[in-house]
Amino acid sequence: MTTTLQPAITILPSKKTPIILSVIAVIVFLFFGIMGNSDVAHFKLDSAGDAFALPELAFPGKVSNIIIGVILLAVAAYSWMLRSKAQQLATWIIGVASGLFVLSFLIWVVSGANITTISLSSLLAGAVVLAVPLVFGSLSGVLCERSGVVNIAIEGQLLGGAFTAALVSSMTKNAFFGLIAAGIAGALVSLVLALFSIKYVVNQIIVGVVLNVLVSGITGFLFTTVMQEDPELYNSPVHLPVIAIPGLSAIPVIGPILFRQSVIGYLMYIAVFVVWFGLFKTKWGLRVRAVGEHPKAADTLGIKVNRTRFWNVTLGGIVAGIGGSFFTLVAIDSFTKEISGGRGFIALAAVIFGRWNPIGAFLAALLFGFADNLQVILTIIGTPVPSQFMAMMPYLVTIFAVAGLVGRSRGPASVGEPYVKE
Amino acid sequence: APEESGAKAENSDYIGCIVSDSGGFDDQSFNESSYRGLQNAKKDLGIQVRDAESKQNSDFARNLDGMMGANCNLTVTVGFLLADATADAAAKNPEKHFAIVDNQYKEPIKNVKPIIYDTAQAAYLAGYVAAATSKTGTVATFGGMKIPTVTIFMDGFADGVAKYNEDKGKDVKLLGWDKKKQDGTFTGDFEKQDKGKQVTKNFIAAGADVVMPVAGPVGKGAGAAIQEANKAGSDAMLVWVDSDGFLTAPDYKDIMLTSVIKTMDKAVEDVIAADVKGEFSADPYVGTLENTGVDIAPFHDFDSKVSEDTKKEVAALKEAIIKGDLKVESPASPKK
Amino acid sequence: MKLELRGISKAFGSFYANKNIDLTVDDAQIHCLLGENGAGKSTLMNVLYGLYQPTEGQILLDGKPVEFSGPGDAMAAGIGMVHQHFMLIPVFTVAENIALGAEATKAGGVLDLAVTRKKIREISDRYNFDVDPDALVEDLPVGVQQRVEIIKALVRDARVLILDEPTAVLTPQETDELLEIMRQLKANGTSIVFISHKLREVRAVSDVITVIRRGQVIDSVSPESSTTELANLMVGRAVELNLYKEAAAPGQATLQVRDLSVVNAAGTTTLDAVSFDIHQGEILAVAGVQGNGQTELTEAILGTQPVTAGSVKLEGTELVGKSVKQVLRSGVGFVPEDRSVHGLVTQFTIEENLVLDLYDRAPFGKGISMNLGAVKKNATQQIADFDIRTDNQLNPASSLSGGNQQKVVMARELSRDLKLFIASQPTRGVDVGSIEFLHRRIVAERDKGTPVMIVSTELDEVMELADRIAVLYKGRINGIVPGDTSREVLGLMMAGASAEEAFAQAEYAKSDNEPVEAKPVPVEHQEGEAQ
Amino acid sequence: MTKQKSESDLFRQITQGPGLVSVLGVFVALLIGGLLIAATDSKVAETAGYLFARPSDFFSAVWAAGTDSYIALFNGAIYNSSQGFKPFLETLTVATPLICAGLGVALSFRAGLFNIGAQGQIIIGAVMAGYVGFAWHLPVGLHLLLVVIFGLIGGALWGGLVGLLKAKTGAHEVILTIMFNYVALYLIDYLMNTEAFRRPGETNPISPILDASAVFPSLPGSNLHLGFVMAILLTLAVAWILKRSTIGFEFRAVGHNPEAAKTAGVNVARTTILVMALAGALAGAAGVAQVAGTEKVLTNGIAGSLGFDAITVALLGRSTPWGTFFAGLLFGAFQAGAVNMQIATGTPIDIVLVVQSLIVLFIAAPPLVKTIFGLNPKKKRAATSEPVKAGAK
Ligand SMILES: Nc1ncnc2c1ncn2[C@@H]1O[C@H](COP(=O)(O)OP(=O)(O)OP(=O)(O)O)[C@@H](O)[C@H]1O
Ligand SMILES: Nc1ncnc2c1ncn2[C@@H]1O[C@H](COP(=O)(O)OP(=O)(O)OP(=O)(O)O)[C@@H](O)[C@H]1O
Ligand SMILES: [Mg+2]
Ligand SMILES: [Mg+2]
Repeated sequence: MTTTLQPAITILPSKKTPIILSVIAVIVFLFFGIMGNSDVAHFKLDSAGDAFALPELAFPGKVSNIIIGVILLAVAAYSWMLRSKAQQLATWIIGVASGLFVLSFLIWVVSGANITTISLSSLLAGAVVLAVPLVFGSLSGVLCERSGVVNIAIEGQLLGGAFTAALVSSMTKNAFFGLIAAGIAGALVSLVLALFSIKYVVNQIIVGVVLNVLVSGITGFLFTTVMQEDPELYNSPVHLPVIAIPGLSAIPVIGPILFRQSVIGYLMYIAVFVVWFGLFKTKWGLRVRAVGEHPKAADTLGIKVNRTRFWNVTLGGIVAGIGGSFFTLVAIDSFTKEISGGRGFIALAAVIFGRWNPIGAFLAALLFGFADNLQVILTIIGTPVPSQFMAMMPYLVTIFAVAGLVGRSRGPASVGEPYVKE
Repeated sequence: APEESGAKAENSDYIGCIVSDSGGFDDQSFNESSYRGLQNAKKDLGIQVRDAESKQNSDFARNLDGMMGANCNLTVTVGFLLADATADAAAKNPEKHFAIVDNQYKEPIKNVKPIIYDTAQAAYLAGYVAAATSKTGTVATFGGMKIPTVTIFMDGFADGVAKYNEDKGKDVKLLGWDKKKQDGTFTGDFEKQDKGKQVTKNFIAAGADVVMPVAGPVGKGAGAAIQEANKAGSDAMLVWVDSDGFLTAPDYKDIMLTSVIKTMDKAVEDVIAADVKGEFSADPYVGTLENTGVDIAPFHDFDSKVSEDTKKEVAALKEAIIKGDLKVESPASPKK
Repeated sequence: MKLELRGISKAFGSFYANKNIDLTVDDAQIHCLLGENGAGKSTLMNVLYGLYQPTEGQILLDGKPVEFSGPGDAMAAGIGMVHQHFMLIPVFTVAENIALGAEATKAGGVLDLAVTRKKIREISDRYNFDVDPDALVEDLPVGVQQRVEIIKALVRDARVLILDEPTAVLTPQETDELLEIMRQLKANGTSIVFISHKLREVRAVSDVITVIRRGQVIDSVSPESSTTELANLMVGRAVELNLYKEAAAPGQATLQVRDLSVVNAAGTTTLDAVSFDIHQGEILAVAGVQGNGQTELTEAILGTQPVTAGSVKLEGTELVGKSVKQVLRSGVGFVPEDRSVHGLVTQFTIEENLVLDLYDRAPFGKGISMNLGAVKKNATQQIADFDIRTDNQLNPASSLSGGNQQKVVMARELSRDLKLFIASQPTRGVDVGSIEFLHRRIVAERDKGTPVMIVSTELDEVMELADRIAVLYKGRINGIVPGDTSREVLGLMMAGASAEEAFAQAEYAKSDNEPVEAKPVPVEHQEGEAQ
Repeated sequence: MTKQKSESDLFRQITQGPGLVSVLGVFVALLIGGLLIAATDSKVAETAGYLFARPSDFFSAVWAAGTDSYIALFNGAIYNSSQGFKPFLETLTVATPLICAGLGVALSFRAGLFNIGAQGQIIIGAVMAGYVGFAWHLPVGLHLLLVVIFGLIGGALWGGLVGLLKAKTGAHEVILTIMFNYVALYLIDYLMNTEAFRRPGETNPISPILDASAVFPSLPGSNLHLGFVMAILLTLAVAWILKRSTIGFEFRAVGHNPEAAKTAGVNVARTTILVMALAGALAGAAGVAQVAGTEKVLTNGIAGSLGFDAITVALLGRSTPWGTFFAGLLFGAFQAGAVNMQIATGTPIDIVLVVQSLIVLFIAAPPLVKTIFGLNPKKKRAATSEPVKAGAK
């Protein structure tokens, strides 16, 4: 006769989601709602050049947030209930809750600011513009990493693209040559990455980190010794114009985002779709992903692992190079040192945050652009928060999103590992 | 090489040197203008020059050491970050001369000449003009980083706008800077030009039609944004800083209302010229409206767009400031 | 297709893994390669499949010499290979895995998986495979994964099929099914090269057996040779195939598992209120088809798997809720199922791997400082004791052959005083010589009075080692039966029958439909239940 | 016969060994940098104009452009006739924070964590150390000790926080460290604008000078300070941790195979936090070396680009402690020498970045260097008969 043993406690699924939802709900209800500002927050929807005017959205600060707070409290309660039944909340509900939280936050700050109006349409359009180089950079990352090569060199590819685009566009007086040259420059950076990491099996991270320094050094050096000597000749790039698609571009909110872009802006949307479609719907993509997941298996099926990697890395370089040309062919009028300003690293984060999926990376880059532009707009309308803390916002939002909502993300299994036969 | 003229050849053993801060000599701001001053001195006075860019703070002392090794007669250092290093070098090399741009020591040092500017005075005039020419009743300014040499522009600009509102009973709004709170909109660095462009677009979307970027090269982003907006039907203008943008940033001629000028190049050249003649003094050089060390640039192409009344009022304000009847103050103004 | 290898040698640096090997596989023949761990079987097959270039020698297909610059060429020539370590991409679906490299496409390179699905269905129907083309490979049991591998070869019209240790990870049922498939393939004219360490199945299915030792062909023999003969040929010495062990002298039941349940992240109950005891000095073998909760059971005891409910008491102390380190410190020795993933840090030296879970205990660690001398001495000792074949204990563990890697894990876990020894698949992929040795060590540990739990999908192993056998089925214990229970009964229980049913049915089958008197059935009920 | 063989073996050893290849790698990198300098040199351009008339002018101009720069570099980094070996002391000074931060990065690499957060960790370390240094006034000895301790704690907190988030939520450390760098950057920007940190009477964001009791004593007549000894001690400590300590064993095990480590009883979450905290502390030490060694004041730019250089240093040192130490010295030499090169020859300082990165690339790829110099052993091709290609049946 053995002693009767007490069963240990029953363990339920993680409390993370319900806790986060509850915290959010309480913040919205109490802080944004009850203690919030009773002024009305105005959101302008239209911008200059729209075909027709949309009404301004007006939210009375306190009341709106109390209502949103109640809804969020209900969602939180629902998620606790589900958890007690060992079930999980549907993803779309989490999405809606996050959206409501952002809305509530906007209502709260705007209703409490010096100026209680912001233009939603320029908030979104600006977010896209700030995201353009990030999107190209992250697509480059996706292309390389899906084939199994870590791409830390995105920053260098962007910078190289920006420099070359400025130089070639200035010298040829033709923006498209600049665009092409930027792609080639990005590809050159990639070729070094490919040569060293694939042929000479140097640690991919080493090569990437070093390439960033190398490109920064070369462009800085040439900027001083060549461009600065005669900026008129070498650093006055011809620009890619913004092409507004007649009719469509006049649709409020959507028009400026989708149909009032430079060639590079349109290319961005195309590139995101093409890379996504290519990776997940075509023979090429299947092979690329196979090589990134399990190169040996791909090899046993007659797929040339290193050749695939080589071309993918090169392609990634072209994409990032084109993204870099955005700085000098669209955004501003000339090249300066370090013009990419660390955006390659944000793009890298977007790759991971977007789970190595082109669309995910695109959305992650947009989120970042959104937070960045919002931060600027909020300092413009005047908030009590010191500007340095506002400037932290995009980074804090990313940390929160990654740690709080996304969690563990699994990359291609063989990323970073060189493939050597025998 | 061309034959050097006799007068210039006399100075050919004089070495003038310059050390930048981490912005480098291409920062389209104070490093660049100071550097230009040195280059002008080379051309005009026939002296030899040496220059050293700093990449990071720890380079300052080393660069200054290097300059001492290169036997510089006078070394110009740019920016408050070099203050301690310059003081150090000056103490160790009492026979050598130094000039430091945009920094004032609490205790004067006998072989260091501070070159500083009461920039707020000029920015005040620009703010007044901006308010007077704005059609939308909203003007804006933003900075690169929140440091006094930047915020002094923004303070003066803010006061100028306020003055206009006060005198005219108007309510022209200023975006991007709250003088009382000493806080506002910054791009975070002096590099990301596209960020500057986006900031400016946001200003325009919020109704501003005059924008003054105080952010070195990032200012170009503002120019690009305004040009783009104007193409789409806006009618916005740019106020440049540091030098006359009509001349130094000709890409933006067509939108350049005016500029807030700090004549660092001239000051640097003057200090060197004095030293070459053996007339070095460590008394601070303070650029003011009075000595035209700071000023607002001519309106150039916008001359017709600024009303005669406004021009007169600005002239009067300038007069008053020079006379001392009108005080323009900023927490960042040079201490008397 | 007829395949001939002539004078094949393959050198890695100065080491010859294959030396002057001649081998002929006739049309529609099942040709078995037999050899110790590290004998060079996989290397030879990799040469044949174009993965390695031979240093010397020639390959002939139907009499014509061929040269493969890569597996692509080999496949084009009609050679297919199912690798010892599956070459499947876990995050792809079955269809994607099979399409890969031979994709059907629509215009513009767009994948057309419908074509592949159709082919999969055709082959599945022909050979009675039950494979869902749209399942993710990582979600499939190994047995099914293997079928995917075979389909992969068949889709590409392989006429010579290489199977490198295909049965190492299969259950008895799955093995039987595979052997049947092999016979069918042979009947359809496919030649098969078959590598296995399991002499029983080798003898059952082969037409010819070629024995390889240290990279050289020793002999070709007929499948009629006895297992002892084969084993001796392989190892080059006399091998004792039957394990002689004393009858168990069980002491106190120091391990008590009660109502242990595990629900995984997806919400499925993978272990369902399992209860049993293990006594000191006895071996309890947990049998069952892979994927019926064995992994969860061992990991739940160790603490790497969160327990949903239940209790595990070792000598009266509760283990549930303790950290892995505490569990190991309380005297549990643990040999995980997959040595290269859980058992070893393959980049570490052999020395370091021999103290992988002992590094912070005397004599190896004191405070946060380690005694490298003791680590070194320990390694020298264990390498000698367990006959681990290496020329330097500072080599990385990855340089060891699979069998030797297993010995490292076993040596480490058996080298300390244990109050419980748990070993999963203790001899997976290990050659007969080494199996013999490892089994003896396990029995020796039992004889020291340690309760031992062996988890194995290998019925031979279970029957050889067990004093009692618990059969896991769908996360529940179907019954605990004596160690000498017959293969048939165990097979039935592994397929889901309760112990009573299984005995009854086996008896019924044996007595050839004659009614039998009710015999007392030697079945234990789960401990703690109805007592 | 045998003698001949051993001789050729010796030759092989020398040409194939890492020493020569590294030296040749540095040589190639310098050569490329030299060509770049020459290509943009005005004298060279001038002589290129009449290249065919007087090629010797051109080539001597190329030679002069390259060698002058490098001689100046050497003079600034190691030795020159007027100052003797004082420049070498300067090199050691510059190397000090590079070594410390490099060790932090290397340590986390060894545990499988790609930590690019040294920059932020240095900043926070420097902020805490600096604050203790200028705001508190304590006795000699104790003061410096506290400066160092608080610097380490600052870095450890910033790094440990990343470790904690990764361990608890599974967020990827690359994202976290990138974001934490920016947050630290804006945090110091904010702090430097507060009264507590600003020098009294000063409107610029610059802190008071640290108390004399709070800074590392330096070697008279040079900038080399006691921080270098700290760097050596930290190198020894990291070497000990990795090779001879139980936590180092855990770090490495988790780095190579977290699954096996978990099965062996290692608490992976705790290890992640510990590694990141230690890595942060090491980066914090770099912050201390900056604020209490070379700079003696706290400013926004206190970390310069150290955090990113540290990654390259760690990688060049193959994430081993002594490798990192010597890589730090090499980079220190370049950075110290670059200043002199710029002043003496007007060569832009960016060229140093180019040469540094080329060196890392070439040292990391010995086969490439061997190919360039034709040192590759000839591949032995076994005599086989000529079989037909499989496809050509
Ligand atoms: N790439 C390689 N480099 C160096 N040695 C190798 C390599 N591959 C195999 N070997 C060595 O060649 C020998 C034969 O290995 P092989 O894998 O062919 O053995 P095996 O007969 O398949 O063994 P097992 O039964 O364990 O699967 C071993 O000693 C192994 O260490
Ligand atoms: N680069 C290498 N150097 C030395 N030995 C190697 C190398 N690569 C592989 N090996 C050895 O080659 C052999 C063949 O590898 P394989 O993956 O076939 O292992 P195995 O022993 O057959 O596998 P298992 O563990 O399943 O028995 C192994 O013994 C492995 O240790
Ligand atoms: Mg094998
Ligand atoms: Mg094996």
